[in-house]
Amino acid sequence: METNLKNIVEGALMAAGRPLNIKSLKALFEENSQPERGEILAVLQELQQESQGRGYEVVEVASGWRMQVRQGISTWINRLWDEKPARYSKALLETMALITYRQPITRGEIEEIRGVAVSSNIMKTLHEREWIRMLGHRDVPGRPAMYGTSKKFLDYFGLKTLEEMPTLMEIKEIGALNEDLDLEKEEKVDSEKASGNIKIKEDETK
Amino acid sequence: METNLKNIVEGALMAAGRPLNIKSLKALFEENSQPERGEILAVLQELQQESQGRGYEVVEVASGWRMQVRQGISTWINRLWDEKPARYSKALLETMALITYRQPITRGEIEEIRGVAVSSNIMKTLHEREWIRMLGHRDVPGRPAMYGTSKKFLDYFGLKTLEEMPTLMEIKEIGALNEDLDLEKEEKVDSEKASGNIKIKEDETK
Amino acid sequence: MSRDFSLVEEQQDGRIDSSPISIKDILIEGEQLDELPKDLYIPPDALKVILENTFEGPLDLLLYLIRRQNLDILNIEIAEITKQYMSYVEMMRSINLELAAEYLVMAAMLAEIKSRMLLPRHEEYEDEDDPRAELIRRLQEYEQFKQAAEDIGELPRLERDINLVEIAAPERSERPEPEVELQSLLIAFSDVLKRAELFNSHHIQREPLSIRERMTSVLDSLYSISEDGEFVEFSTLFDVKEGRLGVVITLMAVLELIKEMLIGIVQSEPYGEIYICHPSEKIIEERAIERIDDMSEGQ
Repeated sequence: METNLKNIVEGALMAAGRPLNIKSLKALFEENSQPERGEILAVLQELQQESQGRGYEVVEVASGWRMQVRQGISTWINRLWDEKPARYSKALLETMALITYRQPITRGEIEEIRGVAVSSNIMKTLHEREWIRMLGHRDVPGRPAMYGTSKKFLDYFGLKTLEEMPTLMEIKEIGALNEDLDLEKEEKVDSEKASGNIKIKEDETK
Repeated sequence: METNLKNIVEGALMAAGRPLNIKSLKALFEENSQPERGEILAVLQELQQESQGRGYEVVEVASGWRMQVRQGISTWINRLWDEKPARYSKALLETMALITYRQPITRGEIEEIRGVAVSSNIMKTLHEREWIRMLGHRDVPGRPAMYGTSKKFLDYFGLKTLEEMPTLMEIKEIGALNEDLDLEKEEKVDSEKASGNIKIKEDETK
Repeated sequence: MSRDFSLVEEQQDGRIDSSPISIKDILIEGEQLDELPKDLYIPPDALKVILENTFEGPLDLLLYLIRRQNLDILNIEIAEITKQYMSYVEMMRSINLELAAEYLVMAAMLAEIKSRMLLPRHEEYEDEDDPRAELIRRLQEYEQFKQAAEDIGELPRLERDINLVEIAAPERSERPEPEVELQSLLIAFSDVLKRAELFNSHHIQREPLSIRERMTSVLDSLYSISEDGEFVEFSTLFDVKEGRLGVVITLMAVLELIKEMLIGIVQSEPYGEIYICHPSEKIIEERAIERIDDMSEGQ
């Protein structure tokens, strides 16, 4: 019986092609013979252990447990496919980074920080991939939608929680800018550059 | 090195989702480091042995070697798909529509028209359903695959030839009709969502 | 529309180059630059490419200018940065006014800061914040997320670095496949066309679907045997039973395929059998030579 449970969990993880949580693993069994959560968890950990040194690995991601090909050999495995994976632009990744670290965030707020408009295509791609979800509306004029990340986003990057995301770069304190020092320097530079600036201005009028 | 070969073969069989023959397993390696047929065969047999008593099995079929869920536990495994919603995404339908009307077309061209990346999953699903087929490669850098519709696709929609598909003019009319319907629907969904989202927000603050 | 995708350069290993793009990555008319030309004479088209594809906006451009001088954000020289920034914006303005709008707002801000720095300071201004502080705060904030985006881009991810295990399940074929109504497929198509504004294209409107279908079947006969394509006798493509219309459709499909360089056509001797084949390089070359001939004749 115990072996059977392990085989079923193993087979399910291998066939699913998506993460399975303990609840959906339980649901594979008939109501009156469902194993306990603890039993399933024990089996999952056992499978994880056994996968060491093999061509696959058992990992826990945001929406459950999944089986994936060991990352170290993906170079070879990727040769199986003709197609190159979808690529993501810098603009999309910056938008995604802001949603990740600043959620809930509105599109306007993203645009403010990036200094440029966010294209509708980017929002559409993120929605379509189900990486982001709406978290209600901000209570300001226009009631803009607020966005946050989804479990699918974490799954995609093989992460269990947002905490596993890379930490944000630290910002140096602005503090009190040393005005005296800076100003002196700038004035000197300014007088040197003044002529250069005028040249540009002349060009403008042409 | 030997372990590595075994892992790669194992990972490939697990990820491929189709039988792989020895030739295609060899092709996963770079030209100057390809293992011998005999080595691969030995590894396959080893994997087959190791799978005994597990949730999966390694079998040789007409077109190669394949990993599959052990027959004995299929009753449980098939429940995996009981709950899956039987609906295709809009992204998939749009991709299929573009392949229908613009064949032969590459994935890049679909992405260009739709303005978003096409996920590999969509292409995989359409292939699995045998609605699309590869029509060789476009002779541009990267030699991207070109896709077209299959007979199965026509059969599914009860069409004899593609010509029986509605013309662009007719589609335009359908689109206009649908827009009116859509607007009504969306408004309803929006108001429903709004109330639901407030709940989400509350949960998060807990 | 395709701008979202054009920003990314792919490395040989299929990974995205998410490191900051250096000036060395930029080729102008095939030549690598060690630094941007001092006089900023860049062919307008090339500059447009640089600005659209390299910088994600005014903050990104500003960061680039600051980093190029190896300066700390906290120590930017407003005057120098403003001057360089203005040169870029000026070039952009002459090319693409719409793109420049966001850049112009920044230009105005820089100019304002500069002018305030130049004003003689009075006691009453002492209380005011340093005008640079807000700019620096924004730059720092932007840089933080620019870095975060690069970090996310380097995380191992599905499709590129992670392959899911998905082995065959017995009896899985019994799994019900989603039902699709033709209607929903058509609505999807009408949506995508509307977005792409393809409805306005007369070219597509006039193109009957039967030709598209025939193109597919011609390609099919070419590639059904081998990936590289076979030589197929031209005459076998036609089925006389289809009547005159069918023959015309096939002919138009073949012509369209040739036009799109999807097939090649060869004839070994005058009045000999005509074959269609994979558009091998030889044929493309031949066509290039023809075109050159045409051009010289035209002169």
